[in-house]
Amino acid sequence: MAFGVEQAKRWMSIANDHIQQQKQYLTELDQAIGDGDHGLNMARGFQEVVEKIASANYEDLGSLFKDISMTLIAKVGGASGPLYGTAFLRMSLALAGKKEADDKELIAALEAALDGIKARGKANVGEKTMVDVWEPVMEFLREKESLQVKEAALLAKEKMEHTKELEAKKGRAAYLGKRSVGHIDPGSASSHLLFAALAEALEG
Amino acid sequence: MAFGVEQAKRWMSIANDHIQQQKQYLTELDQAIGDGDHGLNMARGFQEVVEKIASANYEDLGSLFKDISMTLIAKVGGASGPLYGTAFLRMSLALAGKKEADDKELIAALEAALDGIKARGKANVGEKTMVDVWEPVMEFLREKESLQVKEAALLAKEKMEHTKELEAKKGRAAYLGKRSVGHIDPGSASSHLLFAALAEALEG
Amino acid sequence: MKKLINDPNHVVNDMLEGMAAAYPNRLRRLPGTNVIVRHDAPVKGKVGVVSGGGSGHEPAHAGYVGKGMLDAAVCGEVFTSPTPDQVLEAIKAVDSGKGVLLIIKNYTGDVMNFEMAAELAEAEGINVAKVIVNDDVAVEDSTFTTGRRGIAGTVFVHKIAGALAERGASLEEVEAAAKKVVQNVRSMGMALTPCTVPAAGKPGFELGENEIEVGIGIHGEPGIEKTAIKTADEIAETLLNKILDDMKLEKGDRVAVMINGLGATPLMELYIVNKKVSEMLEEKQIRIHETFVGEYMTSLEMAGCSISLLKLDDSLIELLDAPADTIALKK
Amino acid sequence: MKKLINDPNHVVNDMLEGMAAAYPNRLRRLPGTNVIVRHDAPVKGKVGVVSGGGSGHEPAHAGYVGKGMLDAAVCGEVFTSPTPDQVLEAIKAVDSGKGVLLIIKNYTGDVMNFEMAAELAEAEGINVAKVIVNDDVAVEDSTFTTGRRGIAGTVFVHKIAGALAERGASLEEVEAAAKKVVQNVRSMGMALTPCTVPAAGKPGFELGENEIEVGIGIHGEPGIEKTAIKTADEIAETLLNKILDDMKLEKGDRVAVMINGLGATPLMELYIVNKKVSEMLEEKQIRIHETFVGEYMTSLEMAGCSISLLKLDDSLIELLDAPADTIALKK
Ligand SMILES: Nc1ncnc2c1ncn2[C@@H]1O[C@H](COP(=O)(O)OP(=O)(O)O)[C@@H](O)[C@H]1O
Ligand SMILES: Nc1ncnc2c1ncn2[C@@H]1O[C@H](COP(=O)(O)OP(=O)(O)O)[C@@H](O)[C@H]1O
Ligand SMILES: [Mg+2]
Ligand SMILES: [Mg+2]
Ligand SMILES: [Mg+2]
Ligand SMILES: [Mg+2]
Repeated sequence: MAFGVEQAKRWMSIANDHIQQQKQYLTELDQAIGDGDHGLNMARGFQEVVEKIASANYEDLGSLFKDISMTLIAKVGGASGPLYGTAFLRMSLALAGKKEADDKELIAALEAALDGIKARGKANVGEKTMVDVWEPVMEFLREKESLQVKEAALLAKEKMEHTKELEAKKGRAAYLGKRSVGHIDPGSASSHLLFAALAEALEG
Repeated sequence: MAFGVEQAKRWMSIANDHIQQQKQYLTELDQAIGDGDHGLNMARGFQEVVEKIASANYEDLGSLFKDISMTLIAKVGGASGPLYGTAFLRMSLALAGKKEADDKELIAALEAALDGIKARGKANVGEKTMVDVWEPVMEFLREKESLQVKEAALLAKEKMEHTKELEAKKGRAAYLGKRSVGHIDPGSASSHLLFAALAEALEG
Repeated sequence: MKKLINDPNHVVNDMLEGMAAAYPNRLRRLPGTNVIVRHDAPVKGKVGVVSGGGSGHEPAHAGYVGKGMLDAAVCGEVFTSPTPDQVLEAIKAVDSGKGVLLIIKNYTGDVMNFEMAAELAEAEGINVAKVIVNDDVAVEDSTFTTGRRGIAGTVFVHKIAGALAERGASLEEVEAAAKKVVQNVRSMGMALTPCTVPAAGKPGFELGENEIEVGIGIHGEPGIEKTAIKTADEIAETLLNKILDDMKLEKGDRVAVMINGLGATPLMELYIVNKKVSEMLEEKQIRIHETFVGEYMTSLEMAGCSISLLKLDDSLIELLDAPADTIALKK
Repeated sequence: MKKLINDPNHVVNDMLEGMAAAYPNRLRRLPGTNVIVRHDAPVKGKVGVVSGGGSGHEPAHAGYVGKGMLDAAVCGEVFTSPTPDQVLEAIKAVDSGKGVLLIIKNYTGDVMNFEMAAELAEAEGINVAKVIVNDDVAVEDSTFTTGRRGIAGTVFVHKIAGALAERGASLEEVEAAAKKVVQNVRSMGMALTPCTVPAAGKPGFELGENEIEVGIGIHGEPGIEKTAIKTADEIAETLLNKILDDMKLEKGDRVAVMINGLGATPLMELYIVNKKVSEMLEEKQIRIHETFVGEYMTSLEMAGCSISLLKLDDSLIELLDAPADTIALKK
């Protein structure tokens, strides 16, 4: 499966569509156990991303993901801004100079993104954050060694739903303690949207 | 009809009963076109009045009404405090030294009370204040030259209801302009209670 | 009704105790009264400046007691004018022999109670002057009616009369300065929500999710007109235009601006209102000497705001800029 | 949602314009940013002190920009941490060569964004130190979790770090003083009503007519526990006892007290809360050096309050008492 600048742009564009559509839903998830801005943050950031990358021409994936990263860092704010910003920054480093990435290279780049999220947020699996989606999804892809993006998206969905059962230990929901149980983590939901968009961009 | 210290005390006690019962109603009237404290003000003041005069012995009506007046002035506040306070102060002057008042004397004292209200508040008939009850009631009693208190109380009720149709020119309701039409003036309502209590104290 | 209170009938007392406990070096509560005075009252050689009214307008009026503003504030029950005996205690506590100015907001109750107190004080040989503030342009002005209300513009009267009194001016001078402020200050307010007098237990009026009251006072009473909700810009325009119609300012005139929150309005929204107000004044080439944004004269937990404009000249500017050291206004 | 706003998506910009227009002699907005700096920034020979966070906490943080407190405040979207590029602009604008202290409230987002900015600033050769405020005892403290939140006690950090910076102290000294405040300040809050983020359009949670949230933060999120409404005395007791459990004060210890309104609470109610707080402290023979009652760190139009206690020693007292000239805090 070829993953070049065009595919990457399509990924972002589909991701943005999902996020704009689910803006209210993401915000409601965040109102339940956070501060009710996750949908607003993500919608603001990804809208800027698609506008930014639409007009520009990119020689390689690295420079495209650099722009995506910088835009997210500067526009999202909150916790998700630095986290997703760092994720895409790590992807841009992993894909620097590459016009196209094969399965292995893209998986490695996504792996770097996960490492970035964990380095920035210092969260581990089970703490009710986006890591609870990213980590099992990357485990799956790492094992498969091929970009089974549809299965990855389904797994992301399942893991997102699983965050309902967790008690938050990191992020804003941690302040709620046990009251955080029973609600889906908003960042896990937006992470699911990213994996779903990737699947659609590559296979849809 | 004999009107002595006992009758006067009974008047206040019945008036207080009415006011405590109608506290909420008076406050609601004041919420509609004023600031929602008339029932609270009157209830606070008359409660103090009955407590104050219950224990004391009075040689004459003048000293009783002086105490009533001073208590109202110090406890009611708002517009109604100085108005009723001045009314009873004028009564105390009119009845100074008298152990009992006959019809003519009591009517003259009530007339003095009305003069006090008008001097203090500078309101005339038709401006949607307690004067719209007091003035016609006193006209009636003045004409009859006898204490037809039941009829006076009925007239007070009618005149109180009539204030509904007036546009306020004095007092807090004046700020509402035309929006004050359609509501009974709270001070007229409390004035009606005073005349009703007087009738009950003397005839009930 | 959800409030941070104990007994609805004792809110004023509880508040005054909490206030006196918070500022022992600034304020004293006169024992057995609801009067708050400067800790160093009476101040020698200084005209006493006394204001007050119903409670529920905090920080007005006790928040303005201190150097350069009020010597005493008389605190009535919630939205109820204080009684003459209380006002008299305040007058006596602050009079140093130079006389006392009463700053009264134009409400029948306040005017009558303060007047009765003035009469009692005069009878005790104290020189008393009165100034009645009626800055609210929402209400039609007329000598045949109660006339205009006093609202947030009153704080400018406190500031300027207080500053002049602090300099040792005579009662006549302080009174004249206060009257000059009254002649030059105009205000108008609006509400997004009503408020609830604790002892009444329910709101003074009701407003739909898309309604506002325009021309509101500060006692939880309905305004002049109920209208549909508008943008902050439109609301600022409505209020400011009504004020400007009444004031007739000219290019180059200098003003002080107050954007006053009524109790529950986030400061954020007051700044948003000020954005439009400052733009409009700039467009009209009216010079803003100073802007006050915050809660100066509230109406319990009412959401909404009022705008006040004070037209300034050199002497008013000097007094407005003079030092003040009170809880709610420091310079 | 009824608010005095124009477009819900532009409230922060509108607010900052209105604020800059109100205080042209005090503040400047850095062009193209949501950063408010002292009009005279960078101040020569002085460590820069920068704070910030999401908007909606007004007067925090821009209200504390000025002599003796902050050099800059970085204003994020409502309840959303500002981004690193904005924080970087603030750092660059206030650095006079002596370095910059970042005062960060302990939220994952704030910490990460400010840290990223610090890294960028260091890369540009600016010396940056950070202090993370976590005064909220409602949340269990643990190194395995996010830890405690920073709430109203942060204002004491601004005051004391700012006072020391104003005296020309080094970055290390200013940082140490700020950390000392963090170690000695504890807070806890409660809410009577939720609040509504303008762009979200509906309240963050719901509360029945007889319910309150205890252990609330300042971002419209639910608290630790929902309970039945209680009296002001009981609520004060709950909050203060939780704070005292954590602080372990002794007889004769000196404290500063802050009774902070969350946005829609009438000042009257805050004084009523202070009545109980001052009584309890007196009973425990803890000496109150100063009491702050008002809105210092709000949560839009949330009704409720927080209580903060800062344990003082001579050096903290000196810095707390030092002059400050900001919009929201003057000394
Ligand atoms: N330390 C962390 N590590 C990983 N993800 C985190 C961390 N903290 C928060 N998150 C994610 O960020 C999401 C919240 O993002 P958002 O609402 O935009 O920011 P904020 O919490 O600052 O308001 C959470 O749902 C969670 O998935
Ligand atoms: N100038 C006046 N003359 C006569 N009565 C008046 C005058 N102003 C007000 N009142 C009466 O006082 C009543 C209101 O009393 P109250 O609510 O206790 O005081 P306030 O208006 O100060 O809150 C009005 O309903 C009216 O009858
Ligand atoms: Mg959030
Ligand atoms: Mg009334
Ligand atoms: Mg009243
Ligand atoms: Mg946020």
